[in-house]
Amino acid sequence: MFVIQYFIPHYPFNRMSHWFSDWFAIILACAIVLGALNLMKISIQKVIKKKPGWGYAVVIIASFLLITIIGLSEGEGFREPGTWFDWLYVYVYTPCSSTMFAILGFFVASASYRAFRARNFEATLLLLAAFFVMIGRVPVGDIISGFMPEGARLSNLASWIMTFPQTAGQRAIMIGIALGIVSTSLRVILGIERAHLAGE
Amino acid sequence: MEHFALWLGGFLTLGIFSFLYKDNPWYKLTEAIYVGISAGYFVVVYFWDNFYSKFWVGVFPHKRLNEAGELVAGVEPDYWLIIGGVLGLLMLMRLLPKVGWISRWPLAFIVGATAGLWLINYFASFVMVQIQNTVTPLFGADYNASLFVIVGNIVVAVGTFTGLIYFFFSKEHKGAFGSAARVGIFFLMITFGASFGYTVMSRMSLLIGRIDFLFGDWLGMIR
Amino acid sequence: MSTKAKEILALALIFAFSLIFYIGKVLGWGAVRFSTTVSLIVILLVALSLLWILILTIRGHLVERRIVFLYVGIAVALPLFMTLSQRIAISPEVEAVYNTLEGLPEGSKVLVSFDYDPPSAPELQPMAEAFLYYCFEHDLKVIMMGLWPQGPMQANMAIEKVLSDEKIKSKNLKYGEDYVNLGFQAGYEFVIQRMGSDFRSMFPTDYRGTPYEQIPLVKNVKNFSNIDYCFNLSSGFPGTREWVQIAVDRYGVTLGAGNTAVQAPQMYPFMRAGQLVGLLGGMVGAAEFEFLTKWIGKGTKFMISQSFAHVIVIAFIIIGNVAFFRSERKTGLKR
Amino acid sequence: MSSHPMTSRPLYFIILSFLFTFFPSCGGSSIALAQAEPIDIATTQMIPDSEQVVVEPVTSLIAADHKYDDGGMIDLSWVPSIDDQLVASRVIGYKVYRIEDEGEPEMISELAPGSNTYNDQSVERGKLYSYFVSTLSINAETPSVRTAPIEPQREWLNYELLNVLIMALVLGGAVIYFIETARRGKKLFVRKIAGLEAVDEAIGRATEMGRPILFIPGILDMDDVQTLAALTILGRVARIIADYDTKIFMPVSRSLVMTAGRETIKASYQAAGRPDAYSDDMVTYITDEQFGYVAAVDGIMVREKPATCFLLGAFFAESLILAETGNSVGAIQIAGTARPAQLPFFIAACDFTLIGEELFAASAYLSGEPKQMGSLKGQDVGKAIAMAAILIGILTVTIGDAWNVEWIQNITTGLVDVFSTR
Repeated sequence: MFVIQYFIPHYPFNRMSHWFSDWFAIILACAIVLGALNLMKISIQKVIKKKPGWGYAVVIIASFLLITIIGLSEGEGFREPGTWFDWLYVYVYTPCSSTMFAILGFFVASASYRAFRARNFEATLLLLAAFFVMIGRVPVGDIISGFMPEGARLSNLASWIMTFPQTAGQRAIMIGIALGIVSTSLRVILGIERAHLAGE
Repeated sequence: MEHFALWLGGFLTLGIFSFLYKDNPWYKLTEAIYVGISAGYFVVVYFWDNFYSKFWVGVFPHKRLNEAGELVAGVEPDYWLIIGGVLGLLMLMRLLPKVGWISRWPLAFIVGATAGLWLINYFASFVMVQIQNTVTPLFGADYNASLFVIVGNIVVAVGTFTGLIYFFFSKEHKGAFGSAARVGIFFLMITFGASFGYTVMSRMSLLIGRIDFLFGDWLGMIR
Repeated sequence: MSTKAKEILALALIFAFSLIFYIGKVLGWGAVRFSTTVSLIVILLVALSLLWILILTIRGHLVERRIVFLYVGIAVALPLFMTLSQRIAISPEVEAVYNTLEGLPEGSKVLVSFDYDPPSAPELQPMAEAFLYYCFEHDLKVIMMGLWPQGPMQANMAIEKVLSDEKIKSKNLKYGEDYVNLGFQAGYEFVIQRMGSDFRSMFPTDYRGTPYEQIPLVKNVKNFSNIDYCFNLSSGFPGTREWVQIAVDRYGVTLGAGNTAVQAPQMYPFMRAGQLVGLLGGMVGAAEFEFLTKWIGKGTKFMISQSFAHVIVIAFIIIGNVAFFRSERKTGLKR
Repeated sequence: MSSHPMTSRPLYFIILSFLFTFFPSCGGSSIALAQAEPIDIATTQMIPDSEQVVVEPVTSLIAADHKYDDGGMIDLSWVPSIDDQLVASRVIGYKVYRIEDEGEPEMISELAPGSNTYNDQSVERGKLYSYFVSTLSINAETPSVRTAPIEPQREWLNYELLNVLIMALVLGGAVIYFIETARRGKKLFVRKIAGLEAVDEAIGRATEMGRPILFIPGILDMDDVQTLAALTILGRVARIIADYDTKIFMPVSRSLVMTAGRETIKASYQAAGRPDAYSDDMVTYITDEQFGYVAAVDGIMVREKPATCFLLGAFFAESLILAETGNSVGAIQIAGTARPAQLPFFIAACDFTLIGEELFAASAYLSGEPKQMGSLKGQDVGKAIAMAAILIGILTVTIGDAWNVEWIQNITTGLVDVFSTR
């Protein structure tokens, strides 16, 4: 296993990464069967044992089976407009995912309410940066600071923060991350890190 | 059907929003529908896109026949894909308790290949490129840069430098080194604050879109 | 009344409310609008209640998350019903788009590419509507297409909306003569590349399946040289960057663009270099453009919602800090 | 779906070129210059009632083997027709023709006016190719002279990317060197990482309260290094949990992560000597879909009320939804991701956040093994090189530009070249 790990990344072939992505896709297709069966197993157990909330487990099973059967029976063109699969996608899947996404609007507010407090110098910087960028990006910001010279208006301040200090921070983080990834990959390749492989 | 679809959309949208109040049966129902549908959705998509289109069609390509029934253009089957199929099959062995351990093989393959693939890629595209981008003159050749930009360039240089100091693991953050690391944290905090503030806008527009669906598309109160 | 009963009552009210308005919609009631006075009163009330929360906080009652949620909901929802004129400062980028449009003589051919999908629609759809409205009003011929699969659908929605306007309706515009939707083509930037030599090779038919050469509007359009102005609505790749690099740099097209707020800052270099003539950035851009074209669309309303939401978030940050300083004074420093 | 993370597939493409690049050959380069050997191509598409617009052909057509590839490309370059002007051009484009092994000319591409290069990627080694380019006017076509036949070559090492290889070797060498040093028993100092100091405390708290621990390994699959890092941390955490006898629950959004997670926890329980306490139900798959997964995890958080949440791995827009919900049920949250866009949300809503690189350092740190610590030291060498390069680079470029000193400018150019990737 060690040998496989070691050799694969260095295998001198241009097709290599193509193969890897193809194989990975195929493995995924098989693995999702495991995942789906696990979800079904847990839901069915809930129903059989009449655990609290078993009614919802029935809904999970029903909706899962519904879309799977429809999707598999509709053949290759299952995604074309007008199919039942597409209907479920447009009228069930999409509203759910976009609402879940939209909930973020609320959480952004509650997180700022709680977290942006001037506890110490770092937190104050966090607060101020967020504040200026936030207000600099709606017209209200420029109305408030309209009396200032052009360069010092809030919208310009906001874009200055975004262009310079923000870039600096991002860059430091990125370089750090890349080095971290290199080092982690090396640990895996050298076999020092094997937690994910049942510590053979 | 159109009425039903709109009401369904409204029902699901409000169901999820109701979670903000507290966990409740309406949310649980919506959640169950959503989880079931999305899990099934991915099973279907993986089956057709990955298993069928990639593996099956790849190994057994469609024979294209013209109207007279002659073979027109045969795509060469790609037998390398069978290895992927075998690895996938090994993965499925997990279902049989006795040989479940064999599924570690494809897993090891993925982990190993991932580590290898990312190693150089990340190094080249992040470390090298970022360093290259940071190397810019503080002020232009003809001294025409505005004060804002000069200060900004200095800030970028100092920020990147001290930010990296913060990430040093093998040296204690003490003395001058410690102060530099602290400046580094300040830059990180400004970065985080700014990106947070920046994101608020796009998150809010998503929310506006959803509310517009409720009052506009569904209930027709907004034109 | 117990909490449970209250909750059931609330549910029933929501249901009744939805049902009534839905029936209203089917029966064709008009939209709900607050007059300016009512809007101002509502804003005042909200502001007063915020002040009250501030006072409560100073007194030591911390408001919980759900109150924050409630206010965000109010801030986003109410402005959608309001009639408010926000003083909108027109930025030069937006003005540039408008000026270019104004410079086009009647009958000029305008190509609009819809390169986005529904999640970005709140920002880009209002731009699309205002743009089409202006084109139709000034008798410009519009050719639409999409590099994103869902783009042409967004285009159809915008067309439908604009055509329902009284003024435009009276012009009796015809599909195929005054506007046409060529549909989606896969191939990312290569689509633009191919269009450089021949539109028809990329779009053999329009989205309805009518062959290219049978559409009067585009019959004589061979490539970009027959197009007077190009406009691109984009939320990612492929989008404005690709249009600039290929259509502008190689074929010398005049290009304007509408972008999401997240993407817009990356386009400023193109603006400065003159490769992009005008840019509508995010909801602000949409609102400004609506103001210029006098199309009363959602951009302006959405913008007010957006401003309100930001103000609410900032208000709660202030309230949070007040609470923090208060507790610090009382209990000494604690993390 | 637009918010859904892109899979790393496009990156494989980069890798592809990369792996390639390193694999050698030293083919001689061959350049074929156009020879005076005009080809007759009938002018096409006569349009009646209009005069034929004849344009000048392109000149100096050169076909050359593409450097450092597998032998599947030929580069063409030429000087555009003098009729190809920016304004009022009579040229509407170019057609590239290829002749394979002295066969019939075949049109392989149509290009825009102003083009002066083409890259033919559909050639094969062992065959001879020659080319000509014809200039198109509105109704006529003028061919250029034809190039001499050329055979594409395969090279084994991309010398252009040699600097990347060397840099990678230096860094890799540093990491390996320090791992070896540590293995031989030299003590290495590693600074404290706040979030990790709290791990023990957080697990202890869950034990005291009798509530479960929730572990979320991000929403990407096993082909992302962040997920690997999260699972290695899971290994250490699960070990402690097994000792404390606390409940751990790990809902995941990828089937492979489910399998890997089970293996990891099982191994940790075995190492702790309590294999009987392990059960497969600790790890559950929910759905691959980003927000469907979040909806379910939110539900789990509210219903199970975990005392501690670990949010480690690759997160996207869902980061804040999860962190805020976790916060609202009063859990201690330890988060970490290498996605810069999501870090602010974790900082705002979680108690401890591992910032970027700290996530990757975490498993080494938690393990306490000298070998692992050694790799951290190696990372630091990388940072030191980066910092030195930035410092020297900025100084030289500023001085060099401001006072126009040539030798200093040369240093800068050299430095930038060392770090250039193309």
